[in-house]
Amino acid sequence: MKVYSDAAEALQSVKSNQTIMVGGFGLVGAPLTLIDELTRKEIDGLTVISNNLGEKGKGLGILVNQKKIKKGIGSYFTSNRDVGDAYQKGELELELLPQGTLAESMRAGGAGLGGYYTKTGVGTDLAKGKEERVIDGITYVFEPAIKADVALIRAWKADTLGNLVYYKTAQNFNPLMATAADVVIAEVDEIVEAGELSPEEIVTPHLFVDGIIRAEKILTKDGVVSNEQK
Amino acid sequence: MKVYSDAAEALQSVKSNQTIMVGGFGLVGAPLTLIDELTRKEIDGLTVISNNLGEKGKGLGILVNQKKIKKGIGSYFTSNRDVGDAYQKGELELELLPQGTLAESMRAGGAGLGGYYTKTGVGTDLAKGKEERVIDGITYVFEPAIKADVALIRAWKADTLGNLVYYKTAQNFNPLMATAADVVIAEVDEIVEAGELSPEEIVTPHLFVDGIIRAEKILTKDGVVSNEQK
Amino acid sequence: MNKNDIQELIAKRAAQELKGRCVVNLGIGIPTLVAKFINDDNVFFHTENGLLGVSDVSEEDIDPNLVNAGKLPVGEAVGASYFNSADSFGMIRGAHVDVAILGVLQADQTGLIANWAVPGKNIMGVGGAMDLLVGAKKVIVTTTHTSKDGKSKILKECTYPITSTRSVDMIITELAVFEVMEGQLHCIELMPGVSMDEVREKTEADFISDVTVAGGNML
Amino acid sequence: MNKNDIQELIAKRAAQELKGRCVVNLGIGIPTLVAKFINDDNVFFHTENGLLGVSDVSEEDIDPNLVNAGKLPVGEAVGASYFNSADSFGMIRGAHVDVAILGVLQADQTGLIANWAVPGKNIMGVGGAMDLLVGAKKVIVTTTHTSKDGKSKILKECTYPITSTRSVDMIITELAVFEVMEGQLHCIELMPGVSMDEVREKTEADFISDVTVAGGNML
Repeated sequence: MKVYSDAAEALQSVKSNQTIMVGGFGLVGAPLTLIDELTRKEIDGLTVISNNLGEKGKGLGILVNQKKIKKGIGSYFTSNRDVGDAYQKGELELELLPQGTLAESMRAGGAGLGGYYTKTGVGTDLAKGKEERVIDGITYVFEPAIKADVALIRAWKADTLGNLVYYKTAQNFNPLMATAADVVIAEVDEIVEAGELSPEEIVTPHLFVDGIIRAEKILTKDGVVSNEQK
Repeated sequence: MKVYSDAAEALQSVKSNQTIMVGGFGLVGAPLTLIDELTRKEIDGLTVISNNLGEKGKGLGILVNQKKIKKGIGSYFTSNRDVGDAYQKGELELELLPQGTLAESMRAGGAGLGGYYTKTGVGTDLAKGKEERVIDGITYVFEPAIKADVALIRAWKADTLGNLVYYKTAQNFNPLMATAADVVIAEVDEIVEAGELSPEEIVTPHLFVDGIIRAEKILTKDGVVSNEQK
Repeated sequence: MNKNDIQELIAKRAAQELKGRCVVNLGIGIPTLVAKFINDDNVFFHTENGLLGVSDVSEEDIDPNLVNAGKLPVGEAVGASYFNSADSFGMIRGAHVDVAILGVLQADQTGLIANWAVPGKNIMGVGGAMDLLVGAKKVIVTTTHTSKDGKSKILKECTYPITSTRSVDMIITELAVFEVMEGQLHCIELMPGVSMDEVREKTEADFISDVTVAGGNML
Repeated sequence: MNKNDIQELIAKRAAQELKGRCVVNLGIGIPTLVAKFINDDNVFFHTENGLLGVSDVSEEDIDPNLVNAGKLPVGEAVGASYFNSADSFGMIRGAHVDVAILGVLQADQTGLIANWAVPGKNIMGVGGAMDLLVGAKKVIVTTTHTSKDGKSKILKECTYPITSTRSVDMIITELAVFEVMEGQLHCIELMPGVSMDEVREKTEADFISDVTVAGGNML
């Protein structure tokens, strides 16, 4: 576990053609500082696993426009029209999963499971080609676990060991991604001493976390601003 | 959600031949008051899902000796020799699962999944007869989800809505069982007003909980004692 | 009625279905309005992005990191709790959410709905729709009776891809309330001032007239 | 050496394997003693009943609800966290635990171990043994070299049911240290005062003598 001084240092090991999980539900709980660094980094061919691919020209949306993303795996791309356009032009592959399946597959990946059977999607276009299985009279589809090379996540506070706590609905996919990638970098509002977070409130124990940085971009009522407290 | 005045009232709906999950790792985090009531209740033919079947003459061990349990599903029965004896005599069926599989199957049951593939147990006697599947070059075995009619669990505090928080390692299987049974009764040290537990510390949201009672039996350094604060 | 009045009429009627202690998930659009008409401490709102205990929020209390599934700012009710997305959808799939109120693009006469994709356009978003359909104990659809171009949204058969093989339980529009019973659509209620003839005229689906509650001017 | 000295000798040697930042799960028996010989803030102990950050506890601070997997009282280290059993085993299976130190009934010359069942007796308990074997990045066995009746515990082949098809990485006894490399047992170290002849005599398994570190009186 390392406390990095900036995003560039934290993402030094990120390479082209890697699979990267990026936390957040829209911009809420998204690692905006780390995403910003991805937009500056010379990489391409990325597979990005994230609920959305940002908004038009914002967050991961910039990476879409930079054509750094080869494939997106998520549940809701509608909020960024550029994603649809790139898909139509054949510049971007997309894999659409029900939101619960996306979350559960990450959890399975992090927990060392190979896959699982879910009711969600059975009989719909999203289950086409997926294996069906009847268990106790109910039809399920098989979903494989998902893992990534890197997870870029957003938390509220970290302690110096790497334990993380999250803020309200900015939690969403972040704790799941923290379990499911080889390298996990968390961007946080505040870094406190070990022992300052109560053992009962820690959501992501430090064994999942490889690096932390202090957030330089913060979501406010008025949009994304720079962290002035820095 | 109902706050019951005593264990007898809380367990009124429990019937013979039901499947009952019982929380705890040994006596730690076990719902001792509710178990005590089961020993007084005229029921039999129970399937009990619990990591252990109590200790010799203690906790669920009393139910074993009362021959109220038809089948036990757990990971470690060694700590109660009576369980082995009853099994040898053919008075008790047992299903032994790796502890991680036991926990994961409950979670799957609570989360509406049909089952999942785990590496644990592959190639061992405990995987005999279980379906194997190779996913990305790794061999897994299929494990079905587990559910129950009733879950009897132990928490630290409840609020009046039924939200629960747990105490240190007395958490163990309790939050998982809370998700995986039709009726969930929690025994707690303290019942506080809604709003007194912080939204971030709640581990079991109230939608999982059907009833709560104040614990009358408490585990101390000196063994199980009656709750004098009552 | 203007659009706003229509939406509120539908939402208000849906709110009447929420009686006794229940956990309710509200979709985007008209469903979100339902909360306005609930004044019952026993109705708890769940949002799949990770909160049980959604409440209203005033303009000055808006927190950009506290939103619902439609990414709109919300408040935190007394006794609320937060959780990650896997746990949240575990609640949904595991049948711990009592009622889901959803919008649709189309519904059909067996209660199947389509609300996530339009053929010919890119299939770009499903969100939590499929999970809610398979998991919620009761599913209520709130929708305008017809689309903008006046076509019935309640069809003999959905032409858009269905969201689930599970039928919804109830459909509430500005004209009528339908229940799905044994795979058939029953019109059980007319909205004030609406005639059965009007409902028949504006509904492509076959349905059984079963109006026992006179909401309007005729049975 | 008495039993206690033997156990401490083995535990102390195992402790030397824990270098740099690592998360370690300790089994019941000799493995539990390993913590005594660690004085490094970068070694974090995980116990599968739901705690990362196990520490020693003094008699007066014993909390009956704070125990390890052996149900013995433990303390809470700075920066500790608690979690449920599913999350705890997710950490184990998901390869987030660096080292597991376990006891065995038997080990064989390919590194397979048996530590959960004895044929003829009831198979009554497995606990977390199988999960740790498949999940921990490195598995170290600590065991007395022979059973109470003097028989080798390191065999050509386990006669008891195996715990996993995964071989362990290292076996530490009061006589020697073995590493498993490419499915073969290598004796890499002798304990002080122990000869290779004694090890050969007390070991049923075939192994390759590969002693590069002189712990004792001969190579």
